[in-house]
Amino acid sequence: MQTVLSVAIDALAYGMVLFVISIGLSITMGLMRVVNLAHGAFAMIGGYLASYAARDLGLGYAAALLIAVIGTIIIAIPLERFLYRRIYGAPELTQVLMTIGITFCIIGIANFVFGPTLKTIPLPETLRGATDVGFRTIATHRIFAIAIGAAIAVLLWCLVEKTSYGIRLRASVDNSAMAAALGVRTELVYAASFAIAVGLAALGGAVGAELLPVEPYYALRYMVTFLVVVSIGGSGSIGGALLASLLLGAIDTTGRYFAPEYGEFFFYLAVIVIVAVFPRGLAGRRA
Amino acid sequence: MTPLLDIRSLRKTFGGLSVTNDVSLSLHPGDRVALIGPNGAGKTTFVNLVTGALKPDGGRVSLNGMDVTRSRPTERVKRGLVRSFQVTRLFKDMTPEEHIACAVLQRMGKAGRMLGRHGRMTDVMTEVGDILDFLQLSGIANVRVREIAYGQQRLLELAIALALRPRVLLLDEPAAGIPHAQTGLIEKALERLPADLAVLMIDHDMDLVFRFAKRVIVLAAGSVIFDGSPQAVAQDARVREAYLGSYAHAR
Amino acid sequence: MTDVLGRDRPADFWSRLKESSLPGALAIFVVGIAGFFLLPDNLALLTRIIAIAFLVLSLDLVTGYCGVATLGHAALFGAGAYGAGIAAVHFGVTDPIAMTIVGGVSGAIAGLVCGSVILRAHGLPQLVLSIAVIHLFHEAANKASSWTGGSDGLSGIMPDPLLGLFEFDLWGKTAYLYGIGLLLVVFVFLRMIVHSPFGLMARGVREDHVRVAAMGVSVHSVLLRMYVLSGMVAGIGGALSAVATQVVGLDSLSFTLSAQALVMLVVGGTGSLYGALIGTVLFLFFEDVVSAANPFHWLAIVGALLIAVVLFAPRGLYGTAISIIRERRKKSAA
Amino acid sequence: MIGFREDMMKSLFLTTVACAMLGTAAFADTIKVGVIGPFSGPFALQGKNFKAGIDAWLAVNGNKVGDDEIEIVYRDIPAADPAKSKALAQELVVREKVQYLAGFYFTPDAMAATPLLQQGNVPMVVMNAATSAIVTTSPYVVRTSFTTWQTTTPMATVARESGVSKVITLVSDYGPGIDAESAFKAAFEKDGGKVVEAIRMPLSTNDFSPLMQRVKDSGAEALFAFLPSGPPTLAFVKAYNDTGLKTAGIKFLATGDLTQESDLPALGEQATGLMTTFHYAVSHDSPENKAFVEAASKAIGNPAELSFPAVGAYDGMYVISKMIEATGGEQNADQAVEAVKGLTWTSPRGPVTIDPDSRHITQTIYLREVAKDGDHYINKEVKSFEKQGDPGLAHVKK
Repeated sequence: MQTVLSVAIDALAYGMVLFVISIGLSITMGLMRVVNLAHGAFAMIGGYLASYAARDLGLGYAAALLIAVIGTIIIAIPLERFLYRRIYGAPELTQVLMTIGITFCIIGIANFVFGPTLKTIPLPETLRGATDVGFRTIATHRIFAIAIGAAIAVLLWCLVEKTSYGIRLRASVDNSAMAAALGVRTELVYAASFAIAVGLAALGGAVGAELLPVEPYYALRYMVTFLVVVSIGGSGSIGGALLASLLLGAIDTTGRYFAPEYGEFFFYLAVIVIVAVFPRGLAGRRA
Repeated sequence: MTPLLDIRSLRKTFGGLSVTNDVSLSLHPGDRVALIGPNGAGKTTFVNLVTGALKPDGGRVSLNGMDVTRSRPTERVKRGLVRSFQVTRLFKDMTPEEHIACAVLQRMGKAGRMLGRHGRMTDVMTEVGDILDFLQLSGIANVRVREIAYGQQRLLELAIALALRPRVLLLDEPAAGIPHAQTGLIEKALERLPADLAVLMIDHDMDLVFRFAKRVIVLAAGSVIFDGSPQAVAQDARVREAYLGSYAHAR
Repeated sequence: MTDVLGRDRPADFWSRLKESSLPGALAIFVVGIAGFFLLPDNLALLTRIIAIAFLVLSLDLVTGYCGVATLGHAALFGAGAYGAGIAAVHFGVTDPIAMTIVGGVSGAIAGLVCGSVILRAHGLPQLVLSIAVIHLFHEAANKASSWTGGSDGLSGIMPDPLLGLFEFDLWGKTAYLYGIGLLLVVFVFLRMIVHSPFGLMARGVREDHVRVAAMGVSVHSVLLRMYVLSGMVAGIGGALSAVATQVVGLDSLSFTLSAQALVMLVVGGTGSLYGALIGTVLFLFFEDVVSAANPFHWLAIVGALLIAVVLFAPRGLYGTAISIIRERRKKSAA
Repeated sequence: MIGFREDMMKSLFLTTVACAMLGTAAFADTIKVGVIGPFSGPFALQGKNFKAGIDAWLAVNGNKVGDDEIEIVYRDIPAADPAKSKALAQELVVREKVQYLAGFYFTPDAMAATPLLQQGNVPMVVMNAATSAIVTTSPYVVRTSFTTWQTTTPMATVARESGVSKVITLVSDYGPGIDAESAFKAAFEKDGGKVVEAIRMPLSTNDFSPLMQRVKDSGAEALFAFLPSGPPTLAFVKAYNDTGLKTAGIKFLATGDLTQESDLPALGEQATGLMTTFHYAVSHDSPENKAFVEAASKAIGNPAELSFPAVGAYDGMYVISKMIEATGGEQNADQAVEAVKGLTWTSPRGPVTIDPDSRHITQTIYLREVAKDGDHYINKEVKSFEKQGDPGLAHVKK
């Protein structure tokens, strides 16, 4: 029982970190229909900015997270304006090519500017160390990550379902020509969504840095993991992404606990089974 | 005489909503039947059930005396049940000749050949040429589809269906989207369809229906509410109710 | 000249030539021989380019001709490489031609396995299936280290002299010429396939699989057969790589190689054998030159190249060139 | 037929060599050394260390050996890719006409190039790749780094001496990891200890908490770990701390890959007290090392990035310079390799010898403890095991 609980709590923490980083990708892929392989690169930029702010400028953790999000969005705006806008609606392979190109460039620049070593983001005293949760101890920062994940899920859901921006976004996605005819400025909606997606990536990159450390190759190293999460969840669905993150976190964690030698097999076989059973993702809509 | 296509008590529900409700009908060689009905009557679902794209919840579909209710769509095509599409589904980067060649090759069982070119198979090309000529498409045989006129695309849609030598042909709005001036081409083609072919045409265009069909079936809310001659259909009270009623309650 | 239908068909010498695979084969031959004499010191690179070209051609068969999205195609290449390597190291099959055949067969079997899994979904989920498959292959090869050498690589592959006459030596002449020969054979074979009735069906599947199914064609069987063919081609490339380098590493079964192959294909232009070849040659040459010039930051330059291709040649280099020529012709005809 | 061809090649070759000899009698030559390593991609840091080590050697000793000038030609291979390695090695030998091949971070890359050495008449100096078998694949291979067996084996003694009898091993599931597991197990069980569980974890593991949980459940007194240097080590060490293993008193033993100096700033406080065995610590206290660190820090730019591949490269350059000296700048692989067999010198890491039989480096392996020195962290040497050869050679499959 204790083992089960213990594995469960690890799974929850890992799943939430996956969720925080992947949800932004789910937005670009599901709502904007862009296969954005550069998503990890934005998460990495977020991590670097947070690390720079906290370590080199000596700012607080909260300020560092804020700088990471805002800074990454500022960096991403010209990219959206000059590069991404060219590939909205383009064939998937074209999008793959463009976003891989962007990723390569960002990796090269990060390597040049920050060097190839690992960067950490110093935690505030309250998040450091471990917390005893009764039957075992768990890193306090992981509890924080779980809370951030839950907060993001709720906020995003409210944003998409309850606000006028959400309505316009959904309209633009369903039929952008129609939405434009009705007076929705789809370009602005897309730009705003892109900014939100990038901001979430940056936040995820900074918060998740304890588990997925920041280094130049980050952008490619975890790309596949994020893609798998989004696709299993059914792109564009907040609930789906959450469910997929937790499920994949659980599969990964239990696999690693009970049969680490075959952890990789376990994980990818599960992915194949899930895709075969839910070809449109866990929360995918019928065509 | 056994009917070519025999449909008995076909049923389909989506989440409690009955979209095909106990539909029965049969087609014999030479039949020219039109299936009409107001929007949302379940015509598309009906076509999908007959061609096998959807599995029915109940009922039976027989082709030439053979039960095909559980057969795959491709199996039904091989047995002579062929459909055309309401929205043109053509290969934009391929030529009419290639489209028809696909169909002819498939029918002749040569589609899996990995050697040789269709252009050098005399039997295939003769037939492709005949069909192109029949529908007056020879002039654009080697032009990519994305570059030919919409009316011609509709003719090509018909040509593909004919190339499969169907015994039962389901035409889903064959003239949809064509400017009125050009429907003549389609009509002329329809008039010259092989005599022993059974045709079920689904359409809105009443002019076309009246000129083409010898028999009209009206579908409303998933049920057949009329099956009779074109002359009788306009007088039928239930048909008027279905059309006008549904328009009256239109959202 | 008129054909059996009595319709005018352009059947003069030149258009017949255009239809045949002769010009392509000739081009490969000429470029191949030119490479041999112009870059005699770089034959290993050229051989590697040829081996990868098989992989990209093979990817083009399923992605370009059938519209299957995959980021796991190196599984077929690696299967061929390991098949040939294991045959040589563990079973004493050291004749290069026999190794190539073993590679082709292993690739075809891998194609059957991968195809059966990957064809279960479409679009993004299909991409994810392919990623899962390549990771499983990679992990399986890592685990079976007594057969594959695991992460240290399968070494000790010693191919016999080709036809008993020509040794695979340091200068790599034999390996290169063997590669060119194989490429010629496979290219002509693939031209035949893509212009055959089967190839026609495959193109139909890419354009609209619902339409093809309505003709009575089993889409799944067309795709699966293409996957097996594709596996054979990739497997031959893998075997060539094993014969030429005498080592097989886990990288030949990696996601990275799969992604690279896809990038090369898209850079060249999908749906055309020429596009695949041009993409491979240009990309690898570019990479070689840039990474030799600046081994530390070349990745960013390659990234910039990819962005430039998307912006200025959205159908790939070959595809865009062809469509420009077409437009020109149309204008001059009008 | 073949014989004839070979003979012709050989005579042609000899003529060329003879001409070259005549040439050198009068003029100084430029001797090219081809270095293959990961200069971009996920292992760029290790490649950067190769370059720093080489640059440091050139800075200290100058780029001339006798009359001959050394020129380094770098080729990038971002991740293990033997086919590419072979192509690059061939290009270096045939086109760039390098007289020496060096570098090689990954085993398969080195393995791919060894078959070329004899025909190319080129010695290879392995500056990192750590699988024992490499030196057995060709008589022209010399290694100046270490092997996983070599650095791991003393750890078993350390464990036994500290009173540990039950150990759980946790290694990355790939060649070097399996080497480490086998080496530790062999030595530890010979000393009477017991490996209660041997866990292999996929290289792509990001979250190690569940594994630490298993360590806890296994009842072992110590954990022996092998992970390649790089990002996962950070999460690994964090998980060790956060799951309470440290407070529970379970000892952490590992090879130095896990605490390479460039990762220490990131590992920080978490890593203090970790015990590792390795052949080199940047903090090693000797005049040779001070000179090396000074030059290498300058070469790499950021001193915090300096770590063990640099010393392998630095000593590799020393070996190559001795080879050039012995051959007088002529291309003669046999003579060159023969000349460095048994070569003994004081490296920045301590006294070392090229073992004449295996051509692998015999060296001191140190037990180190991560400790704070001023405001940064170092691997503080606490014990040394002198004249360690490579025990892994006995296990190489023939």
